[in-house]
Amino acid sequence: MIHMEYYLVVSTIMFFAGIFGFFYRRNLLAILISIELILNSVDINFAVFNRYLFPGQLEGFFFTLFAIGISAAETAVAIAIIINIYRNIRNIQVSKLDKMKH
Amino acid sequence: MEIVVFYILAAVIVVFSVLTVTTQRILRSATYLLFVLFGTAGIYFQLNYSFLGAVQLTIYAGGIIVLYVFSILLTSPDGDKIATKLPKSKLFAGLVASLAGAVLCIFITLNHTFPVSRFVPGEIDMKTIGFALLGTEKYQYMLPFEAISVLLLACIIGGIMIARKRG
Amino acid sequence: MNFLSLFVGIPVVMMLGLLLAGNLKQIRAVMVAGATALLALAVMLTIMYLGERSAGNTAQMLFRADVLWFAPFNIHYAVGVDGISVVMLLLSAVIVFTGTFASWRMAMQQREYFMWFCLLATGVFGFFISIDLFTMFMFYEIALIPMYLLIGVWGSGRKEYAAMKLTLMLMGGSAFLLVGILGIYFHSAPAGGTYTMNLLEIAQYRIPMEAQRLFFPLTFIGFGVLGALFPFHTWSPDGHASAPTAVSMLHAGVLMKLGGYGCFRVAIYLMPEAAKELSWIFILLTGISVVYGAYSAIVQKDLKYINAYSSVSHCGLVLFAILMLNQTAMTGAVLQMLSHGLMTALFFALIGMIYSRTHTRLITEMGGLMRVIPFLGVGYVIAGLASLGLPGLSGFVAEMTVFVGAFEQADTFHRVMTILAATSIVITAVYILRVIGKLLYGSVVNPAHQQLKDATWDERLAVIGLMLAVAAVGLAPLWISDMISDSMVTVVEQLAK
Amino acid sequence: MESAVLIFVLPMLMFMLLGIGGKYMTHRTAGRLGTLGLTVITVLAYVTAYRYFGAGRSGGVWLPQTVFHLEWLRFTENLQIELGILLDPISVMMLVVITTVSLMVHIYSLGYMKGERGFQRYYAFLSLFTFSMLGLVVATNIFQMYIFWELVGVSSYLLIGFYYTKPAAIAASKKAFIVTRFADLGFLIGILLLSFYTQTFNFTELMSGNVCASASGATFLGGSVIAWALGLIFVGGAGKSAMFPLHIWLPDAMEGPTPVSALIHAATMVVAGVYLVARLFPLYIEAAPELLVGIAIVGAFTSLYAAVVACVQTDIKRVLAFSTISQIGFMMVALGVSGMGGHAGLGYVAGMFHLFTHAMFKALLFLCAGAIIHTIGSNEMSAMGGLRKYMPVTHITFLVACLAISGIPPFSGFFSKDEILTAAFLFSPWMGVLMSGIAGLTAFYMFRLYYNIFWGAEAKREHTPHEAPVSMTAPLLFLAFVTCFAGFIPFGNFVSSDGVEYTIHLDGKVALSSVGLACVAIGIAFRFYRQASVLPAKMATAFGGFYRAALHRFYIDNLYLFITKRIIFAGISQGIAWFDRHVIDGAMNLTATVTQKVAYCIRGLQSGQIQQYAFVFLIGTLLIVVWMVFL
Repeated sequence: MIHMEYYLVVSTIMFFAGIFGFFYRRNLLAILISIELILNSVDINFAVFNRYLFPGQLEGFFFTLFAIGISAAETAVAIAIIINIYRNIRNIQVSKLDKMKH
Repeated sequence: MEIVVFYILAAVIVVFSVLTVTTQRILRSATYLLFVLFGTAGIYFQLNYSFLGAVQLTIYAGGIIVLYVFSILLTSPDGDKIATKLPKSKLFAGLVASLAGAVLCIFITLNHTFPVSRFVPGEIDMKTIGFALLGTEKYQYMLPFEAISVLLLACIIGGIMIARKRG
Repeated sequence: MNFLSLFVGIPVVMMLGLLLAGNLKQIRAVMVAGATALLALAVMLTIMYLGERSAGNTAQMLFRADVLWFAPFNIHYAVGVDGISVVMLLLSAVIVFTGTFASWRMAMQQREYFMWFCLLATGVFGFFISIDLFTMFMFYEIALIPMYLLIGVWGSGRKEYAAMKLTLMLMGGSAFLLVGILGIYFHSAPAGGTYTMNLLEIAQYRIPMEAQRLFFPLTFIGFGVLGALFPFHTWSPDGHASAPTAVSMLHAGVLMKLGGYGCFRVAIYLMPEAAKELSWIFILLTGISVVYGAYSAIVQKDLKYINAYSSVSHCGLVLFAILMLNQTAMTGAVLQMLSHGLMTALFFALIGMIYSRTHTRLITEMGGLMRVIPFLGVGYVIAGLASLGLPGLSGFVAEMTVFVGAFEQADTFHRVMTILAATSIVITAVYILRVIGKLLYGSVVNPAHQQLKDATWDERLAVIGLMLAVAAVGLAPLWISDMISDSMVTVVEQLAK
Repeated sequence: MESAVLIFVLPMLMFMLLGIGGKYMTHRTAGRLGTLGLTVITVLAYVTAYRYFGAGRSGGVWLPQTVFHLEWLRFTENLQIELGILLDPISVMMLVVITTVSLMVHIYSLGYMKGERGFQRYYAFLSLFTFSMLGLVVATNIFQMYIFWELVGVSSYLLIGFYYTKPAAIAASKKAFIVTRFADLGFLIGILLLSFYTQTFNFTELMSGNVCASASGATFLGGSVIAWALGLIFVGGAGKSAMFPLHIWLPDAMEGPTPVSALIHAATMVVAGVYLVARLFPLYIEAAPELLVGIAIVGAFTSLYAAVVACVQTDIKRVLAFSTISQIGFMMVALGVSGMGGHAGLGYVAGMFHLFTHAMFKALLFLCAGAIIHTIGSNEMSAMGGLRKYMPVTHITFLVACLAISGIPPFSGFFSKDEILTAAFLFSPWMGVLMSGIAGLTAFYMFRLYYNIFWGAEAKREHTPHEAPVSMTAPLLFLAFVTCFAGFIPFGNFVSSDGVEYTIHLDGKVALSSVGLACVAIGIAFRFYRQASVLPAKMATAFGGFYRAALHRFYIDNLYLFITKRIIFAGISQGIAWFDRHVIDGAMNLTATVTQKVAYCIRGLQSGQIQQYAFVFLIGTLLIVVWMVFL
């Protein structure tokens, strides 16, 4: 028997690994990857809660499903933007992205 | 058996998550992410959500990671190497904040008394999923489904618009 | 809808027309048609107003209309005119009309320019016809905003700085004003009825003294900023210097009058007790304005700066007269608004025309222009003489009414301040004659100026139109002064309560 | 009498016509049109005078008549400005004087200004001036007077600055306007004060006698308010009439065309101040007799000052200008020493009489000077000399005028001046002696002028001088004729302080002494200037410092320059302008700068770095969680 909390602990670690990456990395793609981690950990939580606490229902399941779909869309757009930026300034370091500020 | 599998999965996820965000090379980072995603898929299978696991594998591991790899190759072969290093203080602050967050979260999770939780095995068959997805009644998800399809369409168009070369 | 709304409607229609206009010719056609319509409307209003009055209609405001447009705060679109608003509307119409011709040869983006111009006109006209505080305030803001763009885009010199400064200072004023208006609103029903924004209804009640003490200065300063009240006048020199010709005209000619009119209509009329109690502070400030502006003007080198400081002085006299709180002086204040509006518009029009020829506004770089461009020269002399209060031109009538009125206050403080203000007529003569002597007389300083062309037909039209108005007020002031004076009675009664 | 309205309206129409339409006329048309218009006006003025005096007295006095009035502006129920025509002896006399001199100047200018650029403008301005001056003298109320007072000021400004490309003319016109404007401020405040306490502008009501009673209570610094008001009004009059120390504009005003100097700065406008005092004379007598003494003293001092300065000037127009100032001083003295009615009122009669005769002979002098300048092309005495051979008519007429101003019988000046002296002796012997002395000085400097111009050594000239054309000599002859015989007009019959007939008697002693003094003065001038002589130079060195001071007009101008340029312009104005730009505007800019600085400081928080935001967000969330869970 695996306790629900085990899953939660794993996902929490993953979540904060993502957050740390989000702070730490300076590359846009790396930041995006960190976001994927965060999303994934949340997905796990949804699935786990659904399975353990509300076994008769499907909300968590579907939420995860939709989240995967949306994250795919988000990634696609983000990567398109990143490529476009790269084309314009030959760099994707966040510290260089300050053109719109001025 | 299950416990063993879970520990292996958990170890994979934790180790590779940390590696994903700490490695200096962006391509490795993507690769480690792939492993994390595999691990997540494994957890879905373990929870008896085979469909979800399959989706995870195909869309994430199959689709998104490929997208990442391509864009990494397209943008910066040198990856993070030339990235400006963060000041130590910021790194430390981020680390401390994240760790504190993690500790706090875990602490809460472990201390919280959830309602009676038990693992009820059993697959959800495709028919149920299909009906739920395309039904319009309570606990059926026609509307979000359509909304997401529109969103995807918009993203496709948007992606093309943004990424295409300007004449 | 009654016909006063046409004053707001016509500029709006003009804007639509400009949107549809295809080329410069059509743009001009729209502007001329619209401006003429406005002028005709204003003249018609004057005639109808006088007709009504002579027919014995003694209501305080004529041609009223009232539409509720925002129920939660009881805000109405309430319009109506008395003699004072009629005069102001007439002034605005004349200046919009002549301003159109003064910007006939605007070099770029005429459509946008004229659209903002019309929006400004909408605000101005709307302000003068409104008798609902909030609607009034709204039109006031409508009139202010286009200023920023008109100066910032079509101006010259340090236009961004000037536009920003002007807008920020005036907006700062409106912040005071908004607080003041809300204050009045929330004290408009002391007995516990529904609050109202309607000027006439508020005037029926007596706003509690503590509230008056607080909100009178707020309102007065709020409007006073626009009326170039010392020390909040510094937007004026920079703003005028950078603004394009017609905008300077409209701004100094009409917009600054919004300040005086507002002070009078809102601050004094609604809060008479506080006005009586606190007037001395503002008399001091306006007295300083009058003399200070005049002295500053003596040493300026830029024509527009001279005029801007002169406006500070003259508009100071408007506020000064209002604060004398008696019928004659306040009539004089309105006359002074009218007179200053006309002659300063004439000044700015001429300065713009001279600038467009010589490309400089520094009097040290010009000289002897009378021989080269006699029409503009004569126009300038006439404007100057009007400004220094020559009998037969508008300035004299206004100043004399103000001084006679101010002398009705017999205590030493008022006497001293009045005499101080009266010294400005000498100083005015000094700076006006200095400019005329340097700019127009003498021999031509810059050889390139020998080839200048005199005024074109559109410029002549603008200048002659304003000159006629100045002379008309100056030669036959009685009817206009009576019209104002009659409407002043209610205010005086309010003060006597 | 209604024709008087035309006197009022016609010049205005002429001004409009010539001012607007002048551009499209030839010089000839404009000039003739202007002159014709003025001829009509002159005739009308004479007709009015004839009918007014022809109608006879009623009740022993000349009654004032208001023949026309129009409400122009209403301040309050009581105070309203009317435009009207008030006919009484002095206004009728002024009508005659103004139109006569103006007509002469119009005719004269046809020749003098021939070919000048702006000829039409010149005539337009002359019409404007005539209009304003007529409006001033017929004013029914003090505010109307003020209105036209300002208008004559502006027409004087325009005419002095007629040669607007000449820097000296520009400066002179500006100076004239500003100095008189400054004085007018006093006038205005005086009017305001007076009207506030009496609640009327109207002359007739002001004179009615109950005015002072109504305002007797109000005092200010020890004097009654009415007296203060009258004093301030006199300041206005002093400015226009160039009384010391407000006289500085008049000598400079000679930069204008000479006929203008004759009309405005000798005959008509400059006596407006005298006219003003005469107009309000009953009020002065009633409310502030002590003020009249002050007026007399100011007049006497001015007269002395100007006479001394006139003795050393070399520019002939300036000599005449100072002479004018001096003569106006005489008139002021006459009014100042006068009482009311009968023999006590002799000064009033004398002042008005002198105003009349002075207008004629001083206009004549200026017009002669104009003829001389016209042919010589210079104002300096040194360029003249020996002109009597070339300009006989000018010579004779100038001599007549000189004799008149010196007070030699039977010329008109003798009679009027003699009465002033008599009145002065009546007032106080000191005043009489002083004024007699000044009269002697007058004779001296006039004949100095005369001998220097027409006798003495001839200067080298490029071409021989010639007599002026008929259009110029005809007015000279006419004015000389008037100067010869005007003295015999029974003036007291028409004008007297209380309107009752007053017959003038010559006071033998005074007449004899003054004529004697004048003869002596003429003799000295003859000895000094008849032929080139070293005596004047000797005198100049003997007086040394005094001579130089007089030559520089006792440095009054320099003082004014110092006050205006150094103190007002450089000190106050520059100071205020600096204050405005740096302190007031600086404060506004400082507010803006501070706002901006603060914005820059807190801008770091809005770095635009999503990671930073996320970090802050996380910390915040953690803190909230900690707070909610543990506290």
